[in-house]
Amino acid sequence: QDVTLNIESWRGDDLAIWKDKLIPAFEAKNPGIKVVFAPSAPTEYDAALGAKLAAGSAGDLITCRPFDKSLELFKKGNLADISTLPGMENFSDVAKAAWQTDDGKASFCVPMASVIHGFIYNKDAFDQLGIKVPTTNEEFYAALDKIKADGTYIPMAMGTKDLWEAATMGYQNIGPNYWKGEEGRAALIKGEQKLTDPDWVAPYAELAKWKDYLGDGFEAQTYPDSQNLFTLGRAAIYPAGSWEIGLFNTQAQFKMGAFPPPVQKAGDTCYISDHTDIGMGLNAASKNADAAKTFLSWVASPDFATIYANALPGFFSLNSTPVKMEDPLAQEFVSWRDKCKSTIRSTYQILSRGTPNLENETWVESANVINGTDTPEAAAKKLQDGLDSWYKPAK
Amino acid sequence: MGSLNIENVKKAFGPVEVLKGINLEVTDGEFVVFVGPSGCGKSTLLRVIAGLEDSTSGRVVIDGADVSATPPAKRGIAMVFQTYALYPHLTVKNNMGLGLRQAGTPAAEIDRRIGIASSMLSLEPYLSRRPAELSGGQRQRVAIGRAVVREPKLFLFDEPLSNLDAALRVNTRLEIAQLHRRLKATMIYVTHDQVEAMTLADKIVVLNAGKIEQIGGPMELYNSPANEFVAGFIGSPKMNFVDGGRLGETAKTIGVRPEHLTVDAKSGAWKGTVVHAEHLGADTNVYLDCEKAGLITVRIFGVYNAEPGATLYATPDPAKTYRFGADGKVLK
Amino acid sequence: MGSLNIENVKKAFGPVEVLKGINLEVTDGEFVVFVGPSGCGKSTLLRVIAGLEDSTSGRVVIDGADVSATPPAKRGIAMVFQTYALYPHLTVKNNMGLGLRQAGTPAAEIDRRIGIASSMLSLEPYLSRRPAELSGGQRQRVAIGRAVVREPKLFLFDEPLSNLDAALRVNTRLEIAQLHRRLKATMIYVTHDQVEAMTLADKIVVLNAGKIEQIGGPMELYNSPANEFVAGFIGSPKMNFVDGGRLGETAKTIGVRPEHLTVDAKSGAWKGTVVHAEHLGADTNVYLDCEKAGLITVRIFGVYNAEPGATLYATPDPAKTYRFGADGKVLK
Amino acid sequence: MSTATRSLPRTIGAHAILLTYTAIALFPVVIVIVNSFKSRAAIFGAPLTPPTPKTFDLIGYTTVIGQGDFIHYFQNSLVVTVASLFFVLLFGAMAAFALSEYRFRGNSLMGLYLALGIMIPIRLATVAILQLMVASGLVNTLTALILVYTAQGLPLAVFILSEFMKQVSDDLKNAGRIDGLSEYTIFFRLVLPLVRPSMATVAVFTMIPIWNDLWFPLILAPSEETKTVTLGAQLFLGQFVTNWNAILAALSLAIMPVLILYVIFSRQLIRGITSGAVK
Amino acid sequence: MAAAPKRPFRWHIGVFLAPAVLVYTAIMILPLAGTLQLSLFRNINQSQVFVGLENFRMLFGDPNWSVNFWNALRNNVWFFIIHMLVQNPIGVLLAALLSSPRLRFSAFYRTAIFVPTILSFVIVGFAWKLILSPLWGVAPNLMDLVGLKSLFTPWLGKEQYALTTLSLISVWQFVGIPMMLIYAALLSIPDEVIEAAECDGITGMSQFWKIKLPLILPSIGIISILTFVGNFNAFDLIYTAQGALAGPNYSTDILGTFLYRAFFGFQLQVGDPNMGAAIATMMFLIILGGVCVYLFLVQTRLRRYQF
Ligand SMILES: Nc1ncnc2c1ncn2[C@@H]1O[C@H](COP(=O)(O)OP(=O)(O)OP(=O)(O)O)[C@@H](O)[C@H]1O
Ligand SMILES: Nc1ncnc2c1ncn2[C@@H]1O[C@H](COP(=O)(O)OP(=O)(O)OP(=O)(O)O)[C@@H](O)[C@H]1O
Ligand SMILES: [Mg+2]
Ligand SMILES: [Mg+2]
Repeated sequence: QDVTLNIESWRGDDLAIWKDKLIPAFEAKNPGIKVVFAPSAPTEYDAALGAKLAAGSAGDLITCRPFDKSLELFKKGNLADISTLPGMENFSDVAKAAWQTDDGKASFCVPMASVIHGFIYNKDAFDQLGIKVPTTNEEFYAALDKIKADGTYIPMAMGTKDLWEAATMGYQNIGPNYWKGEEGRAALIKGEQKLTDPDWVAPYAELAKWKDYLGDGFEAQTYPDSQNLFTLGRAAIYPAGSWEIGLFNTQAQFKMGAFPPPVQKAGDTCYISDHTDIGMGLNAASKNADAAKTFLSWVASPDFATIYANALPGFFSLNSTPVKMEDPLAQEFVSWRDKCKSTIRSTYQILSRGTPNLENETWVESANVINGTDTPEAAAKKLQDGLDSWYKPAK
Repeated sequence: MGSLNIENVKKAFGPVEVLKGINLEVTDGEFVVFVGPSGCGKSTLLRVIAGLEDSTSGRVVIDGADVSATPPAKRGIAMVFQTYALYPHLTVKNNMGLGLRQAGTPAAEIDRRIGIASSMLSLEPYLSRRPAELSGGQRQRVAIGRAVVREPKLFLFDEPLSNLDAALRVNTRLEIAQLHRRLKATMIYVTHDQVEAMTLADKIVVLNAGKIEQIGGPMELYNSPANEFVAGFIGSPKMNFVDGGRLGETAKTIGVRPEHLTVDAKSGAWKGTVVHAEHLGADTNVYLDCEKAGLITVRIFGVYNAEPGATLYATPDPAKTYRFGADGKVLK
Repeated sequence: MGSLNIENVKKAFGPVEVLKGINLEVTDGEFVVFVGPSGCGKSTLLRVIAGLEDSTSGRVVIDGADVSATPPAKRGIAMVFQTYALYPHLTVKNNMGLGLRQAGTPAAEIDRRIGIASSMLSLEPYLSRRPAELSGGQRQRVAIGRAVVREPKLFLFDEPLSNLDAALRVNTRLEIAQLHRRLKATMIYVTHDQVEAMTLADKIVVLNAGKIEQIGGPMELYNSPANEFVAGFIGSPKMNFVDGGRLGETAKTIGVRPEHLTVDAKSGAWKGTVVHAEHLGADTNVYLDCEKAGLITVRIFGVYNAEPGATLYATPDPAKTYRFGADGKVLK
Repeated sequence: MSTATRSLPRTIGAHAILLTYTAIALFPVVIVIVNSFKSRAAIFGAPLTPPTPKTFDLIGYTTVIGQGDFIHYFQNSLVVTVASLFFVLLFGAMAAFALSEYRFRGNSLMGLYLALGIMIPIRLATVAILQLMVASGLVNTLTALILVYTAQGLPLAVFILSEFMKQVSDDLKNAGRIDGLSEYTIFFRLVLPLVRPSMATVAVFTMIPIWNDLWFPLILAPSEETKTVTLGAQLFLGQFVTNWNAILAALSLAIMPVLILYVIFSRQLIRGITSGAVK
Repeated sequence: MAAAPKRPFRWHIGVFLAPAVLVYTAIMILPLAGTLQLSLFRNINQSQVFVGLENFRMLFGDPNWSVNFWNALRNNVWFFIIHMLVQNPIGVLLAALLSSPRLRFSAFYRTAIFVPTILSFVIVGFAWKLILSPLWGVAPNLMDLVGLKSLFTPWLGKEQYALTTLSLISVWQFVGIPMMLIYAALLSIPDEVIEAAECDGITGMSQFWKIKLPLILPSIGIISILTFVGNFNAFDLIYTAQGALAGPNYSTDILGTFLYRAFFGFQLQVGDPNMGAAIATMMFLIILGGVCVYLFLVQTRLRRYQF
């Protein structure tokens, strides 16, 4: 009797990859286990999953959001403890941190991938305008000015309508260079730094300057608009997450390159956001726990990592075993791991547990800053006030 | 089966008292006609009998049982509504057949009865039409047909012939009389038509402003009305009422029917001037302005030529004058 | 102002031809009564005149102008619908006043006219009621009132008095006649009531099955009907038709009105047996089964006692018999 | 009514207003449908132009057909919608009749109770409903959806229908009672046919949210066998990548059945259904 | 009907009510009641603890909640006002035009105007975002055609316009609902009453105001209350067009989106069913208040006419 495992996921995008590559690969090795990948729309995923878990009709395998969302599920007993799952040894502590209890004692999801922020640019446009890839802020703005002066291209493709684009591709993208990556993030959690400190306000000040380089009516520009604007060749620079690579490769008719967030001045250490983004856990109520564990172990294996990372360039494996990737743009992104210091997004761990929710507020404020409806200082103060209202860092 | 007792029934709509204590006994198989001026409560009384309207007080007893708690469907009645209340979405045939079908009457029997009713009412060509496609009179006939096919023990007719032409009216009237004899059903019939009332009724009930003025056989009411109201209401044209004082009588009012006055060009009791003459063919109504009696109507059989302005003398038949007291009651 | 010409108007509802080519001329200020059996097309013709229904062919000309494209509102008419069509949400007063208000009549004038109309129709106590709170006859009076207050040049009345009691009917009839004189308006009036037709009409139009049978003054129709249909339709009870052959006459049918027969217990033209006697008070209808003439009706003035089964002789007034040919036309 | 009752300027005015509004109503829809036949670059490059040979692209439709069994999804949607509609209309009309026709103690409270459902988004009750379905083994069946939609549609149906049923002439129902009809026959044979236009209205109002619902199919019946069209189309809404061609194609296709249902129901919107009943 | 002491029990009332009441109670009311009662509890260490009205105190006392709540309520009121002022009059107007007898193409118009109502929110959101987007040029080009280009702004992205714009989109989508209801109501007006009005000289607009409108007043009441209920429960359009955070800067946040975030959570925000239930309870009470006002004060006073 075959066992059928259902995977809950928000990654409808990956349906084809699972169906055509990953599942056949697994099923070939594990006869008797059938796997069904059943994604729901990303906007509904958390709510739907929560309901299904509560009522006991959720799938066996659960795709995990990083940090608190999954931690909450684990605390409720919906996710099984898989600390001892064969294969978990393939991951570094950093990689596992996103799906562990605060004390690090229990792991509940197998890390699958992280994403890296940076900028993708239109190489043809840069060549045509004679622009060198910027490494410092100065060069960055010089490049933008030049593109703007030329007028063929919109300097930068970003909109604030969807809010998260401003926060994730803007603030979290360039921020680590100012707050010094993990160092600043940890200090913030400890309460040693405040969001109103200059290091945290500075990225907002930069964002405020971006306004001039965005397309007309960027206030109403949505995320897909930005993607289209760039891939249709109408914009020169795209503040990106590495996940765009796959899509851009198929859609853009021009050569692309990527550069990490520019540093303040030449010679500064560079920091990148290398964010643990997706994992997979086991539904504690699964009736097929054994088969599911077999599957999870396979997910933790280098085999999976290789297929996954190559099928989805831009989702970088967290496996300790290095994965060989074919895509040049993906290689470019992952190469920054060696040059720069990695960090995760500042708001994800611990700080978004209360009300108001720091992450949500960061979205809103980042957009406000770019729209010019809030000054960087005002934005930072709002965020800090919100955080203060519930977050009492253990001294 | 089919007897009806109405015991002190009152009905008020809010502050308006419409029925002011009606007592009436109808024996099984009787044909009772309700007459009365427009708005006097005839329809309301029918609706109370049918159970469509609650009486404010009083009892309705059908066949010896108080039916206050019996729903209309269980009272074994058929009713022709003054407003017809046809089923607009059903054909004429189904309008008539619905009740029977509900009662589980066999299809053949239903068809038979609809056949009889529709030929009696000359509705055959319209059986598959809907009410909206019928003329006023045709609708009214459907309403009659719907009641008739059910052959219940108690019929309630609310002005069922008002929209029919004279010929059809006579026919239908005869058919109803025949139906009455055949079914031995009790019938309660509201009409404004004197001829209908006189010809159909075993008993006429004269209603006025929510009260019964008089109950009696048709000729009884015609010949011996209990009061001025009944005297004036039964008979058309209306009885002439003359101020008793002016005639030197002790009675407050003297009544004489137009048909009980004779006219003469030369001499008579009351001298008057012709105001207007109405030629109805079979008879003529002459309006006379009399010195002694005021404006009176005289009904003359056949064609009578009277020019307005001419002088005529009218003479009442002394055996057929009525004398009314100050309270309107007839003085014997 | 107020003349009306109907030129070869036809009207079909799908396959059913309801008006089969009507030609009629109505001069200004005339009072025309339409009579005809139920379903013959009277209401339809009124609706065509009003502009509520398109004629299939033919023209309606009001005051010399073809009004086919003129909306009802612009035709200067008022209509009393057979089904009343009152505004259910308005009080009696507003039902009557709405049209005037729309026309911008000053409030005082509106009140005055409503006052006149409602006193003429005895509606004063009900002015603030809504139609649902009125009796059938009261509703009908509101419908009349609504038309009357507008004082247009052309009135269309569709059986306006059918639900009124005799007294009220006489009154209202007189009021309408008066209104006619006062306004000098043209009136077209549908009725089934012989008395109304005879007394009101300048001209009666007899319709049958969508065609005009005869047009003429009331007494003209009564005295010289053009054909059997008109002869039978005008006059109530209906004219007796006797098979000419049985009487040894050349005419196909011999017609004699019930009121033109005299009865005698001893001798007469036609020997018959009394079948039934209807006592109407002022007169008596005796149904006789005659050896020669078949079943005939005799109308006798006053009370006449005739026991069913008794033998009576009926004699027609030879000056007042009608002779009809095989085609139904009167033979002169 | 006759032609004479129509005045030309007024007719022209009416057509002008209606045409204008029709344009406003259809323009965005046309944009969606036109663009569903174009390649992605053309959609965003020139959304206003109709597909040219160069930009004409059925990629959306081929993706939709290729991805999953859309015919089957349509069938599921149809079954769920029609079955729910049937129960909503039947039960809703019955309850509305009881509320509008009879005076009984607690009538208005019952009316209020039955209206509560439109005041709280039923989504909030998801967990409890899902638990109920899990307990009764109805998860991943169309029955579960039909039950939920029936419950969800009832309040509105009762609310609207009871208002319309109050307009049915009492004399008519009374004529039925006198005719010996039972209350049930009066309801089914007299009242229901006479409120046809409002039944059609309620049917349409009920059908749309059912057809377009994403949430309950996702929760109660996400399996391949029970997937509905809307849920199927949702596949193309990705986290970062939305396949607009496919979404537009899938949703354009999904308009058709509802539109057909709408046209069917709106034919019940007929004039003069009660004329000739009373005078 | 007859009110007599010994009236037989009217079973049929029960039979008519039973199916609806049973299904509705089991699948809607009980689960919803179960959810709403969560507002009196709070999750402390994974167990629900009864806290009385504490959640409500927090909702109104804690600025982190109350500011958002009042903001959402304010926006919602505006959302509702726009629907009442724009959607319903347009709906009534269209219905009135459509119901003119013998209007040609009326079935076409009726269907066309109703099409937006049958669309899913995904399409509506997509279409309008595309049209209003400053990037792809639909709206700017169209406005250019009529020389109004200078008036164009990215409406959906500006705090001061976004809510109004979305309300209008929602109006566009849902005009079909009042239109159809009023249309159905207009159809039930007997032809003869209208004919009488025609003869009386009451035509056109005054016919509408004086005859038709009073007769369909109960239906107007219904669409008003349905608009009220629908608007205060609205969620999907804002959610698909602006996201759960109802940007920019919460300017399009209405009670529905606020509730959704609280109840189901969003992004990193973990859903809080207890606070969610408290908000839902407040929404419920607001709507219930409105409905009660309607049912007991307005509806009972509306006159109905039987045809
Ligand atoms: N909509 C319709 N469709 C088909 N036939 C119709 C329609 N309306 C009326 N008729 C038919 O047309 C004929 C004439 O109707 P009309 O209402 O004019 O009669 P009428 O003379 O007024 O009769 P009544 O005295 O009974 O009111 C009738 O036989 C009727 O059945
Ligand atoms: N719902 C109501 N509210 C108030 N008064 C009413 C209501 N229904 C009827 N009436 C009044 O009750 C009285 C009697 O009405 P009913 O219908 O019984 O009269 P009727 O004798 O049938 O008259 P008609 O001969 O005109 O039909 C009338 O004066 C009428 O105005
Ligand atoms: Mg009456
Ligand atoms: Mg007629």
